Amino acid sequence: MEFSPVLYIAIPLFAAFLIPLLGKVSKTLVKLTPGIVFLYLSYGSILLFPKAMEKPIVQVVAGFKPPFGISLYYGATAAFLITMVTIVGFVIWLYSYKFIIREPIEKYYMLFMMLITGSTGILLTGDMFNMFVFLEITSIAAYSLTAFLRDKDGAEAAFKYLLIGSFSSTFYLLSVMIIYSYTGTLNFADIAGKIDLIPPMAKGFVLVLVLVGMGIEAEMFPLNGWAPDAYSQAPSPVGAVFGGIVVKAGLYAMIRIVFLFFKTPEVMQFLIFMGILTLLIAEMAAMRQHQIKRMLAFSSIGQMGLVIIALGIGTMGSTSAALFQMFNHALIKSLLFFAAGYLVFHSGSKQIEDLEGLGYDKPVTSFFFAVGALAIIGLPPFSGFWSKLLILVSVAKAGDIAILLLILTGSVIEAIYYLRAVVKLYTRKEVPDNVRRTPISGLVAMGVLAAIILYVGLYPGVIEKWLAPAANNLLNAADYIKAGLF
Amino acid sequence: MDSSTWIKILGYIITPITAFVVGVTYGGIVRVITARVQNRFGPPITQNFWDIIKLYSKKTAVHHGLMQHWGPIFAITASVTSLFFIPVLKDSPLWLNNSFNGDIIFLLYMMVFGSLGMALGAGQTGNPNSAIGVARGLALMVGYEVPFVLALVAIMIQFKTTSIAELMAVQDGFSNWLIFQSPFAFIAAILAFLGMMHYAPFDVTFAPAEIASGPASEFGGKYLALMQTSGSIFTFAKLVLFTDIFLGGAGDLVTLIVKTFLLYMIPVLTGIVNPRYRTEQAITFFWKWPTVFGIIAILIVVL
Amino acid sequence: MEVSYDKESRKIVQAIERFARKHSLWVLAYGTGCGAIEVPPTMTSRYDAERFGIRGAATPRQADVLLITGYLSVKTLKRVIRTYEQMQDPKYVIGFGSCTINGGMYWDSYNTIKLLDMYIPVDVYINGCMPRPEAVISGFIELQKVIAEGKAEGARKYKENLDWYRANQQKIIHNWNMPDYNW
Amino acid sequence: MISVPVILSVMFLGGVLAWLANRFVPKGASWTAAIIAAFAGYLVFALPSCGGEYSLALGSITLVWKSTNYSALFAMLVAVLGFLGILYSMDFMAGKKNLGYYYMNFLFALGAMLGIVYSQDLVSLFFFWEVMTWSSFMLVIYSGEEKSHKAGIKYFAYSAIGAYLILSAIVILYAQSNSFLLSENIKMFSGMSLGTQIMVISFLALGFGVKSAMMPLHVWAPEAYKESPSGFTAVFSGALSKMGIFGLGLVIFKFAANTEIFGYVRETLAWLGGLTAMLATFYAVIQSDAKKLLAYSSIGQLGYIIVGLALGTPLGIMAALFLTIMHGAFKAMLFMTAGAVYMRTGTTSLNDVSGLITKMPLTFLTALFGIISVSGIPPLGGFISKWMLYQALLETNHYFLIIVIFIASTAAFLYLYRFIFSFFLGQKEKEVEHVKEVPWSMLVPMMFLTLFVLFAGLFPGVILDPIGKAMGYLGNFKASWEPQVVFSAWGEKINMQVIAGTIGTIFILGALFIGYKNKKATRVVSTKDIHTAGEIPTENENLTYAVNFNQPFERAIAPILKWSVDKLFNLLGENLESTFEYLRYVYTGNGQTYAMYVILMVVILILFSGSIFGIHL
Repeated sequence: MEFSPVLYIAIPLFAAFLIPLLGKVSKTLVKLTPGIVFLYLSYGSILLFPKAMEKPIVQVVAGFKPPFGISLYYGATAAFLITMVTIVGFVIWLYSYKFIIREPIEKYYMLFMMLITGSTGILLTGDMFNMFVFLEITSIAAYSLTAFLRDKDGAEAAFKYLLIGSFSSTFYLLSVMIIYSYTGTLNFADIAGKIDLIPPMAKGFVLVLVLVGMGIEAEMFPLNGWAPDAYSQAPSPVGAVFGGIVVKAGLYAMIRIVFLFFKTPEVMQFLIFMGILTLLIAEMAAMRQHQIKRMLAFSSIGQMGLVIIALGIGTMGSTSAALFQMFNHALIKSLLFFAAGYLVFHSGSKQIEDLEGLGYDKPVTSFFFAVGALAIIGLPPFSGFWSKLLILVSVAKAGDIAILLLILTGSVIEAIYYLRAVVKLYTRKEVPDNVRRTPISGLVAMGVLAAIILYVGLYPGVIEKWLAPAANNLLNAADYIKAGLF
Repeated sequence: MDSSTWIKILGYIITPITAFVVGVTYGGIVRVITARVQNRFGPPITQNFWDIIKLYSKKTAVHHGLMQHWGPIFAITASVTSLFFIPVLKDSPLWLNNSFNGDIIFLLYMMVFGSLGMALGAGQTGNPNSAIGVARGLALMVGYEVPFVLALVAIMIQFKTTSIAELMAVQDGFSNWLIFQSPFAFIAAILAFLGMMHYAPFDVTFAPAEIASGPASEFGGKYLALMQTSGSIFTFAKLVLFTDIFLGGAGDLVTLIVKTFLLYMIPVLTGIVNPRYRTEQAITFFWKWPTVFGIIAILIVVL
Repeated sequence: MEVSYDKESRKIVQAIERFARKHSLWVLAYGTGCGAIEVPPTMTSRYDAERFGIRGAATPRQADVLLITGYLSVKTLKRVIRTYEQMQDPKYVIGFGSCTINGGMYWDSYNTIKLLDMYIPVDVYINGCMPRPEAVISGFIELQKVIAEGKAEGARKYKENLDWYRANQQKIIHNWNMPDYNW
Repeated sequence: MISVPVILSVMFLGGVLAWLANRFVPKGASWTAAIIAAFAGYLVFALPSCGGEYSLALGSITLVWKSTNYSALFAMLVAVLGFLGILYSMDFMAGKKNLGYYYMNFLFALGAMLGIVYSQDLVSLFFFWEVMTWSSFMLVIYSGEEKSHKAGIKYFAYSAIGAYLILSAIVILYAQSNSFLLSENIKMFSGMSLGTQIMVISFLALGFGVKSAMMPLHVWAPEAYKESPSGFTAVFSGALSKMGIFGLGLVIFKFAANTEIFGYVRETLAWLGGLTAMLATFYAVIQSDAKKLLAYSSIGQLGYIIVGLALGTPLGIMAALFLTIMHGAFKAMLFMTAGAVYMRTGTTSLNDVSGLITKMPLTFLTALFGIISVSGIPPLGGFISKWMLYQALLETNHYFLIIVIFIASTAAFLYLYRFIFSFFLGQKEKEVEHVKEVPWSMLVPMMFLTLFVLFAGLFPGVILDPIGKAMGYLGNFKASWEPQVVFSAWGEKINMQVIAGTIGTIFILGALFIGYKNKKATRVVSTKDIHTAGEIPTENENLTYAVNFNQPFERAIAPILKWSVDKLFNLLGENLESTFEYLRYVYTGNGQTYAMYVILMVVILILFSGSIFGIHL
């Protein structure tokens, strides 16, 4: 059977429905299912990835040809990001395998699969309304996962997320309505061709609504209030899911729409400006956090700011650098959340100060945390270095030294608070005997991530060669329209 | 070996002996002058010779370890080496020794060699007074080196040389002496010289009434004798250096002795009538007027 | 140095040494009793002891002459002994004033020593209570004479009869905690 | 075939190997590391000093390595000091925890340093620069104490600022030249606009200045040097900080040299270097911890080196590079000495230990040669570099700078004397009765370096040969020297043969005299037997004058010490952090606030969409 992009949505969705049923039979089956799904999806990625890099694969689902039918657009960007989602999803599953011990696990995996469905859907769809649907699927799964531990804090965080998230969906839906009312179509490619039909005023509204609506998902300042709570109160793998998958999908949606419909210098300027604000304020806030997962959350926001800056510059180089950074961030932040998850688990406290001495007690987990920290600061020989370098190069090429220096200011702050956390781990202190060990599946998950980070860091070419087509796909609206409408 | 080699070897022998004799005699004269100023009769001029011989003839010598043993050797090495690298008399192969192989900068560092060696020796004794004296002495040194180097730099950049022989060559004729050519440099240097000679008001290093003669407090017998020998030679060496640089050097011994003696009287007479500065007062003194004079000297050369 | 010369030259060397020693007497500035008040006038302008090569020395290592200026309490004796032992050979002791000879006006005091020679070897005594600077200077000249004759052998005597001196010292110094590294 | 990648992979794989060895074989890590370092050192020396170009394509970026005469000089320094440092660590670190970690990072740092000097493109330079930074950071925090962590964070923060400044300069260069190659950029640099030139030069100079602890960017150094294990501190101060010098050399002579602002650059750097030398020396004088004292001393010495480089005359560069080598040697010696004392007594505080000379005579000898060399007293190696530096200052008419340098150089005696006095001289207390001389593996590096500074003093020309070649790389600089004679531009010369001969002869004569005279009557007494006005010191009475040793001088320079960059930076840091603290309350944790932000955002965007997006609603 030929692998079709629709399977990226269908299989996780199917798995999501299957899992509760399997739960009646065997817990082990429940646990194994997502792994199988991800393996299968990766197999698909291997098949489709090279093809997509050459030419976008467009698939019609409901039988009508675009612009009327529902189309899936598996272009280079989508391929790149979906592959990333698959990898991250796989390690998250691996990590969750032993980490999520709290019943009902089938619920967790079901929601997880739903979330994957939604995210891949956002990345794949070529249809504006479908994007809304997938956004809702993702969001609902994410809200529930946030509150998965069913404690007070989790519920509060989930509620905040829900509150802000519903703004996001509403605004987005409004913008879809406006567009549909003027153009009569929902297909991205089609809308892009007919964008001039929309009067400027409505267009302005659409722009504001999309920027705010998707900005919420992409953690743009000041719309990211939900993030720190959600990240820190949800179980650790869910934090990785947010940082590695959900936010990336949201950002992709925003950028796709902006690049297709509104790619004017002013908008790009605005993106850069918001990116810088996001980056700096998040880094400053992260510096003063006392809880490790909140710190990671703010750092995540900061990284998204960096990506937004790079996307806002909008050159070929900067866009590919941004994609590279998204990839690296997804991996590194997952690694950090994984490590932090077990560190919190071992120390029994979320406070950074309480991590003292764990570096000697739990050397491997701490080591992975340190690797992640060094990588996300952008130190060689880890992958974070190259994406940061490429972003800076593209910024410098755009000729704005002030932005360059602001980004680097953010990086310095980032370096300081990450290292503070790391050295806290390695402060010599007698730790009460702790028989609990980090389970092997967690270590393997972290090991895999660390290995990829190191490998990409030593040989960035392996990712870099896919960046150009992916960036080209994202930037080049005309190609998208042509392919989308075939 | 040809005659020039013999002359050289003779020079190596005769120079330190002369320096010793002259230096010790100066010391005796200083004691007499001091006594006269204090309305006393004073010891005979040869008194310092008897003191040194007595110290050499002391039967026992107690030391606290290797460095105390070596300290005086360091001191004598520094003074004799410095002397060898200073042209004592103009154009006289007997008295030039090694002066073409080193220069003022070398001498500046060579002079410290002895102080540091002595300081090490004093440190080895474990006497707190010695350590205090050393700390004071080294601090004082930082003080007076500033105007001294300012003055030397003024002269060195004026004549574009760091060699003493060349500086002496510049000063042919009475009116060309550097004391007249660059008087401000001379003033700065001579004020620094006061500190260098450790006479009052800059005698805080040895201050017998305060810290029991400071670095020397545990030295007796041959160690003290060697120190005094080295001190005498060093005094002479410094005087010759100043004469060479500022007073046009000397062609014969009599001129040299007259010039050095006059020069020596400046710190001596200052010392007799002055009380003692505290260390930080001394340092701030050196960093005020002498430094200003030094800077003026440089500015005059530059402008 | 003395070892390698023959008799004649050793004599010459000895003569020079004695002459130098005689003319260079460094007095340790250490006042034990009321007599110390006479030392400053001796040294300063009026009497000017420096004429004879006499001058003060700051520490026992540098000094030749230990001047016991007057009465010596038992407490001070301990310090004097230590100071004396720290001086380097050849070294001389001048007993200054009557107190060092027979206790003087403290003859019946329970805590002063009566005869200095019992505890450290004295080369020259200066009589008087207290001796005037002229007397002090004449005492020094007497010491110079003794040195020139080669008879100032107090230090050697002390070394040879150390046990006797120690016994005497320990007899009256009850808290004897002199470190043994001195000898 | 020996090439740069081979050396680098030996170092980096060796690091991993050392880590593995520690897991399986007791003492495995140290031996592995020593062998690796020796082997890599051999490779560095065997590498042809010019050529051996090798490039490695990493995606769109190609890394190029090549050995030049300039890099060969620094590589040799790194290789030798690295090997000695590891040799020293073998016994110094014996019995400590996490040795695998220590040696791994040690070798990584060495490898990174070699990578820096061999880099021919800016990316690989920066790559290894950062690797060097974090591996040395790891060693600073090695002890795991709270203090070392503070020091480490401080070190890393400043390093990160420096590194990112370098990175900005690199990307600015790339934006103009479209190439990361060093040679390309140098070629095209003179054609760039003045603004770019100023920016690139100042960024690079500041970035490299951080590593070479140029004032006012030095504040990380004292703490970091103090906290790192002494075996590494020797390399840290001796070689790692020289990477900043390496970079400054490139900046001055490769980038700035072809621009109009060359003169200003040199003048600025020269004065910065001079002030660094002076102020650091003053700070060193008031330290009471040996390693901090040496750290400030290091900062000061690097100031001299910067001055020498910035003078830009052949003699100045020669002085700077010679001092680079010499400082590597003598500061390593002194740090090793401090480490040896630390190993035997458990402290580096100058107030706590004294009288070790009889217990650790060879260590004392090393320290003695070290301080003589640092202070620039003839006939050891330090003197020649000082002499050349003064001559260069005179010939370039830096009248006032020479005074600043001279004050620094003279004031150096104060702290150097304090260092050796407090540890080795003074009263021998009861506490040091049990102290023994350090084991041979620590003595060998110390004695080797001792002999080296002696050799450098006697035959400076031998060391000037590779330095001359390195100067050839930096530009067309000519200076003349003979094996034992160094010449200045004014035609002065300094003949080390005569100087050393005179000093040696007189010293030996003096020693013979004092040793022979009354030999039998000369006796050693304990340090308790001193003039104490007759008082008898008891066993426990502390007679050492060590606390506030340099107080007289401290009082004199009190007005200068009142102003401290350190305090300024701390204040700035605290204020920044409290600002951050306020800012973080943007995130109130209240869902309603967040919702309000969203609404506000929408309102603002809609209201001002005309000015923001150019779309008028």
